[in-house]
Amino acid sequence: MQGLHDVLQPAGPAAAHIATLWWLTLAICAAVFIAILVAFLIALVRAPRADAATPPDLAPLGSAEPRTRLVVSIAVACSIVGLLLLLAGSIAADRALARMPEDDALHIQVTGHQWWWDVIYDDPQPSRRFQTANEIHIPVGRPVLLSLQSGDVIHSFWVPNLAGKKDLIPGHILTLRLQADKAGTYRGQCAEFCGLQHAFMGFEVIAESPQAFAAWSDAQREPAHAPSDPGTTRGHDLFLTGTCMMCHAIAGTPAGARAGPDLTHVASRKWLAAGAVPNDPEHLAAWIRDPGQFKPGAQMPPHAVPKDELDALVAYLETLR
Amino acid sequence: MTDAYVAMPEPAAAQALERTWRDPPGFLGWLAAVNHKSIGRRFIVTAFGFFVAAGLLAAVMRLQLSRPDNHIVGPDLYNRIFTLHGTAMMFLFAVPVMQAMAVYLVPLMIGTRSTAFPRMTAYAYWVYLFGGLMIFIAFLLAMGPDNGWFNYVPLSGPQYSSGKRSDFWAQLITFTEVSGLLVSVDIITTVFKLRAPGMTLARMPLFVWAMLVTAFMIIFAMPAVMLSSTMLIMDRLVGTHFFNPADGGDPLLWQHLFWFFGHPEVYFIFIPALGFMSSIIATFARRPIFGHTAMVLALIATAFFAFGLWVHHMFATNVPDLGKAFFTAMSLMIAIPSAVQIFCWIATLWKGRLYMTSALLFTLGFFFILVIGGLTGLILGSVPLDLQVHDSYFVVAHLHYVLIGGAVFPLFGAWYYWFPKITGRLMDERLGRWNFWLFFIAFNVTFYPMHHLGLEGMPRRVYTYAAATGWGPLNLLASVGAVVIALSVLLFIVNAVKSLRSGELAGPNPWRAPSLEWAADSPPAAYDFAAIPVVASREPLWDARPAPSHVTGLATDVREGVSTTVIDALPDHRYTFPSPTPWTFLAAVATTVMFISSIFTPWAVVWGSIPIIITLIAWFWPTREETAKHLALEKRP
Amino acid sequence: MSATHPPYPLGAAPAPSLETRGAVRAGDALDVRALPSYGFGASSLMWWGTLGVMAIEGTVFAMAAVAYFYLRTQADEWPLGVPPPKLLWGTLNTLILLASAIPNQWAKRAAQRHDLEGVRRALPICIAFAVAFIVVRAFEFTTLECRWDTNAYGSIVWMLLGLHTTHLLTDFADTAVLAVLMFTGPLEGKRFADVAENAVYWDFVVLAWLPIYAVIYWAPRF
Amino acid sequence: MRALLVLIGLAVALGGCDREERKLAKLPSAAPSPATGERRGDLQPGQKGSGLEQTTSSRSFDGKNAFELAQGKRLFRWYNCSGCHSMGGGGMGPALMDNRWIYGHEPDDIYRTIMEGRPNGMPSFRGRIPDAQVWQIVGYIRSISGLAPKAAAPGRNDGLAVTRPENERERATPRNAPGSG
Repeated sequence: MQGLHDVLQPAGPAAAHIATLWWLTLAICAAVFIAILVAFLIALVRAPRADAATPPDLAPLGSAEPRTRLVVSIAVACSIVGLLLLLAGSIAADRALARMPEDDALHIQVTGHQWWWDVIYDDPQPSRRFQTANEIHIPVGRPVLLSLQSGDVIHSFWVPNLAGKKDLIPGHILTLRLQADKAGTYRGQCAEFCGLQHAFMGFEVIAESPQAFAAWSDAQREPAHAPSDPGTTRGHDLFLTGTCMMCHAIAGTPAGARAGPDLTHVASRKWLAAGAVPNDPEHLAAWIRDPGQFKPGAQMPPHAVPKDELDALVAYLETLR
Repeated sequence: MTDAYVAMPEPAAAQALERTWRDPPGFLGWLAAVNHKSIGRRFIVTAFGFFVAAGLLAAVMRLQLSRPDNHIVGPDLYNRIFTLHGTAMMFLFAVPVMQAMAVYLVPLMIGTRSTAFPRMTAYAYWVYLFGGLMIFIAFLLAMGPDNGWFNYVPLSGPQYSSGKRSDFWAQLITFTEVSGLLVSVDIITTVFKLRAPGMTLARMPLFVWAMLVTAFMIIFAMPAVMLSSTMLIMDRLVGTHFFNPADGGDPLLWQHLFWFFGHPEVYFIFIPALGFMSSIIATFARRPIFGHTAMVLALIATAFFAFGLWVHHMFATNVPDLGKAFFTAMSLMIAIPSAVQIFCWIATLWKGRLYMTSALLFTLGFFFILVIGGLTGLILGSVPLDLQVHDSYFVVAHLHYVLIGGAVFPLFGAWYYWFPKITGRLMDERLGRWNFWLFFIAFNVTFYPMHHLGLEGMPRRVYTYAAATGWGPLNLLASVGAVVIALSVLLFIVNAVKSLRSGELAGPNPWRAPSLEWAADSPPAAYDFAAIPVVASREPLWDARPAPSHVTGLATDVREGVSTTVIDALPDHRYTFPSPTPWTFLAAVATTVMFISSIFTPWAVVWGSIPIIITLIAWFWPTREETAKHLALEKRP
Repeated sequence: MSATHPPYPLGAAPAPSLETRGAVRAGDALDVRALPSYGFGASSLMWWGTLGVMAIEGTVFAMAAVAYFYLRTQADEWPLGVPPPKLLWGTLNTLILLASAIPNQWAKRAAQRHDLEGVRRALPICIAFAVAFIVVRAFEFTTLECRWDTNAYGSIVWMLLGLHTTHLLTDFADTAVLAVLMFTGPLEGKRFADVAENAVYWDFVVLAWLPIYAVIYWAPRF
Repeated sequence: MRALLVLIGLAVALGGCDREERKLAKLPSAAPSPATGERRGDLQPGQKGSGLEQTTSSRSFDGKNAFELAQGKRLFRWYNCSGCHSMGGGGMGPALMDNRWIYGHEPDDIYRTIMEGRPNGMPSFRGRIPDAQVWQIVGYIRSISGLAPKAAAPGRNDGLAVTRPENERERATPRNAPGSG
C-alpha cells in the first residue's frame, strides 16, 4: 500500500512540533551517549590490564577519592541539566500541541471496528452528514477534530506524518486534533493490537485543496444512483437479495446494515478491506469470493458465487462512485 | 588470605554437617529437597529453559517477518507466538531467573547456610515450574493466550477472546505471582535476619542490596496485576463487570492496574542486573566499586521512581494534562539514579586494573546497549514523542535494548562469573569471547533497525506487512541478526555443557573476588560454610581476616544457623531451618490442580482448596523426632 | 592493610561488639552456643515472613479499594442503581472483629510468657469468635443489595468483601491448626512464638477490615 | 504424580485441540452458492426454500468449538436475531433460554428453522446467511440453554447485563414441545 508514513516527514503542525522536539531530543541524547561512550572507552584503554593474580587495590577503602567524586558529581549535574532541558522541550511541545487552533474545524467521527474504520463527517445540518470508511479526506490548511470511539476492542488511530496516535477505547470518546499543511496522501494504521487482522487495519488520509475537498464531500453526500443497465441491475438485485445487505449499507437502497463498511461510494475509494486490497474490479471480485486469502480471519465470509453473478455484483459495485 | 578466611572444620564435624544438610537420596528425596542451592540450580536451569523456548518463538516471528506478505504462520498462530514470547520472557524468565540467582547466591554472599524459609522456596519453585509447563502445554494445544503479554481488555475479555486462552494467561499470572511473592518474602527475611555476624547493612554486597530492593518492589507491585488478572478471569467466568463500560466498568482500569505492576516489573529485572554489574566490575577492576553509598541510594531511588511512571504506557489514552507533565517528569528523573550508577562504574573502571574475562565483557556490553535503551526510554517518557513512537517498532527496539542490554548481558556475565562457583569448573574463555562478540554484534543488527522501522510507521504486533510499506529490507536485516543471536546462545549452551564436563577446575576463588560466596568451596558443600564467617568489612576476602573470624557452637545434627539483628547484624538467636519434606511438592501439585481447575469452574476454588489445606497442614505439622532434637538444643529467649 | 576499618559513609558509627545475647568470643571464634534458639517479634524470622505476607495482602486490599474509587469516578451515580448496603450485619461484624482482638491479645501475652495453660484457654475463645464472624459474614453478603454480576459496583464490593472473607477463613484455619497442635503436641518453645505471630496476623485481619468496612458500608453514603 | 499429570495433560489435549482451534473462514472447495438467485420473497415468514437436503450434508460444525460459538454470538447480534428473541429471553419470538423447543433442539432442527423459516414470524434466511455462519449461529443458540460445553460457551457481553452469560447456564434438558410459539 502506498502513501507516506514517516514520523520525520511531518505534513502538518502537530507532527511538525513533535518532529522538532525529536531532533532536539536526539541531539541531547546523542551528545550524552557519545560522552558516556568516550569516557567508557578511555577508561578501558587507560586502565592497566590485570589477571587473577593481581592483588586488589584497597587504597579506595581509606579515601573518599575526592577528585573522582568531583568528576562524577559534575557528570551527574550535567545529566540533570540535560534532563531538565528535555523536560522543558517536552512540555513546550505538549503545550504547542494543546494550543493548536480549533476554529472552523472539520468534525469527523471515527469508529474503530475489527478490522476497519467507520468514518462519519459531522455537520450541524443532519442532512449534510455522510458516512464512509477507511478513507479520510481533509482540506489542506483547515484544523480537523477527530472524535474517536470504538465499536468493539481498543484500537489506535495513527497517521505518522500528521500527528501522534490516540486510542479508541470502548466507553470513552477521545479527540485528536490534526491538520495537513501539504496536500498528499498519508497512510495510517491501527497501532493498538486488536486481534487477528491488526496488521491490516489501515486507512488513508487524503489532504487536498479546499475546492477538491468540497467537491469530494458533495459527491459523498449523494445517495447511490439506481442502476441503469441490465448487468448492473442484476448486481444490484443480487446485493439486495443475497448476503451482502445483511452487513453493508448503501444509501439510497434498502441496504442499511452497519456491521461492515458503508459501500455507498465504495468505488470511489482507493483501497478495499482497510488498506489490504487495491480497489479494482479484479481485486474486488477476488475479495468478495474469498476475503480470507487477503485477510485471514476477516469478518466478511467467503462467497462461492458463480462467475456471472460475481461479475454482475462487481459491475454494480463499480458504479458506486 | 583468601583461602584461609573460613576456618577448616574437623573432618568429623564436616561429615556430620554434610549428612544433615544434603538432599535426601533417591527420586523422592529429589522432590523433597529444600537446600537453597538445589532449588536455586533448578530454578536457574528452568528459567534458562523457558528463555530458550521463548527465544525459539522469537525466531519463528523473525522468520515470519523477514519478508513482506509472508505466510509461514497465520495471524492466529502468530498472535499466540508473540503473546507467549512476551509472557514467557517476562513472567517465566526475566523475573524468576533473577530470583533464582538470588536463591542460590544470597545465602552464600551473606554467609549463611540457607534461605530463611527453604520449604517455601521449594514450593515457590514447583508452583513456578507447573505454571510454566501449563502455559506451554496450553500453547501446544492451541489454547495458548493470544492477546499479548499485556492482555488488554476488552480484547482479552469475555466477548472478544473466546475459549480459555485468556484464562490460561490469567492463571499463569497467578502461578508466577505466588511464586515471585513468596520468594520475595523469603529473600527479605533472609537478608534482614540471616546475615553473618558483623555484616551490617553498610557492609552488604551491592547484589544483595539490589535483591533486597527488588524483593520490596515485587511485594508492592505484583498485587496489582494479581488483582487485575483475578478481575479478568471473574469477568470471563462468573460474569462480573470490572471492565465492561456498559455496566459501570472501564477497560482503562485494567491498564492502570497492569502498568502499576508492569512498569516496576522492568525494574525488578533491571535492578538485580545492576547488582551483577557491581559484583563483576569490582572483581575484574580489582578495586571496590567507587561510590558504594551512592550506588545503594541510587538503587533505592530507582525503586521509588519506578512506581511513579506507569502512566507513560498510557499517554495515548485520555490522561489529564497535569498528570502527563508529572509522569513525563518522573520518566525523565528515573534516569538520574541510573546515570549515577553508570558514572560510578566508569570511575571504577577508570581507576581500576582490568582483568578482561568473558564475564567482564558481557557487563561492558551493558554500557553500549543499555545506554542507548535508556536514552530511547527518555524519548518514550516525553508525551509528544511517545504519541508518535508508542506501540511502534521503536518501542520493540527500546525494550529489547533495555531488557537485553540491561538485564540479559549482565546475566550472561553473571553466569560466566558464577559458573565456577556453582559447578566447580571454569567456562571456556575462548568460546566465551565468541559468545559475547556474536551476541553483541547480532543484537545490534537485530534491534537497531527497529528504531527506524518504528519511525517509518511500522506498528508492533503485526503478523505481516505489505511490500509497498518499504519495511522489508530492515526487517530482513533484523531477522538475519536474530539467527546469529540464536547461534550465540547455542554457543553458550555448548560452552556450558563442555565446561561442565571438562572445564578447568576452579578452586574456591578463581577470580580472587571479594565477597563471601568465594570463601565457600566450588561447588559449595551442602552446608555452604563449614563455619559461619564473621564479617568486619565490605570486601571481606580482600581485607584482612577479622577476629573473631567465624562462629562456633552450632549444632551439626540439625540444620542450624545464626540469626542476627536487622541493621547491625549482631548475633540474635540460633535459628533452626526446616528439613526436607515431600509435602512442599505435594502442596504445589494441589495448588496447580486448584488453579487450573478454576479456569473451568469457579467451584474449584472451594473444593480445590481442601487438598491444599491438607498438604499445608502436613507440611507444617512438626514430627516428634525433630521436636525432640530441637528440645535438646532449646534455649528460651 | 588493617583489620579495623576506615569509616564508611553508611556505617560511620564504630561497629558494636558482636558479643551480645550470650554470644562470646572463644579464641578465633564467636561461640553462639548460649544464644536463645528462637525469638519473639522482630527477632523472629517468621514474624518478618508474616510481615511480608501482610504487606502483600495489605497492598491487594489497597489496590482493590483504589479500583473501587476509580470505578466510582467513572460512574454518574454511586452505588450503581442499588441502595447502599444495610449497616446492621457489617457493623455487628466490625464489633465482633474488634472484640476478638481481646482474646487474641490474651493468647499472645500467654504465648510470650510461655504459659501453655493460658494459650490453651485463649485459643478456643479466639476460634469461637472466628466462627462467629464467619457466620455473620455470610449474612453480610445478603445485605449488599446486588450480585457480583449486577454491575461493576456489585463486582467490586463482592470482591472487597470476598477478599477479606478469604482472610477470615485462612486465619480461622491457621488458628484452629495451631490450637490443635497446642493441645496435642509435639510441643517446643518455638510454638509459642508461632502463637504470638498468629496473633499478629489476626490483628492485621481485624485492622484491615476497618478501612474495607468504611469503603463498603460508608463510602456509598457520602 | 508426573504420570498422572501427563495423563491429565493428554486428556485435556484431546478436548483442547478441537475446542480452541480457530478455523478461520475459508472458501469451501465445492460448496453450493449461498447467494443463488433461486430464493425469492424477501424475508417472508415460513417460506420453505429448496435445496434443504444438500445443505444439511454440508454441515461444518460440531457445536463444541469456542471460536465458532463466539462467532455465532456475534452474528446473532449482527443479524439482529436478538430483535425478536431478545438476548435469548424471548420477545416477539420464542425464548431460547428455556428447555422448550417448538421445532426441535437438534442442530439439524435449528438449522432448518433458520434456513426455512417457521410459521408465525420466523423468516427464512436461506441465501441471506452463508451456510457456515448458520452453523455457527446454530451452535450459539444451543449454548443459550446450556447445550454447549461450558468450557467453550461464550462469556458475558460488553453490554448491559440482561441475562446470565452462556457459560454459566445450566444445561436445560430439552423438551420438544410443539406449541403456539
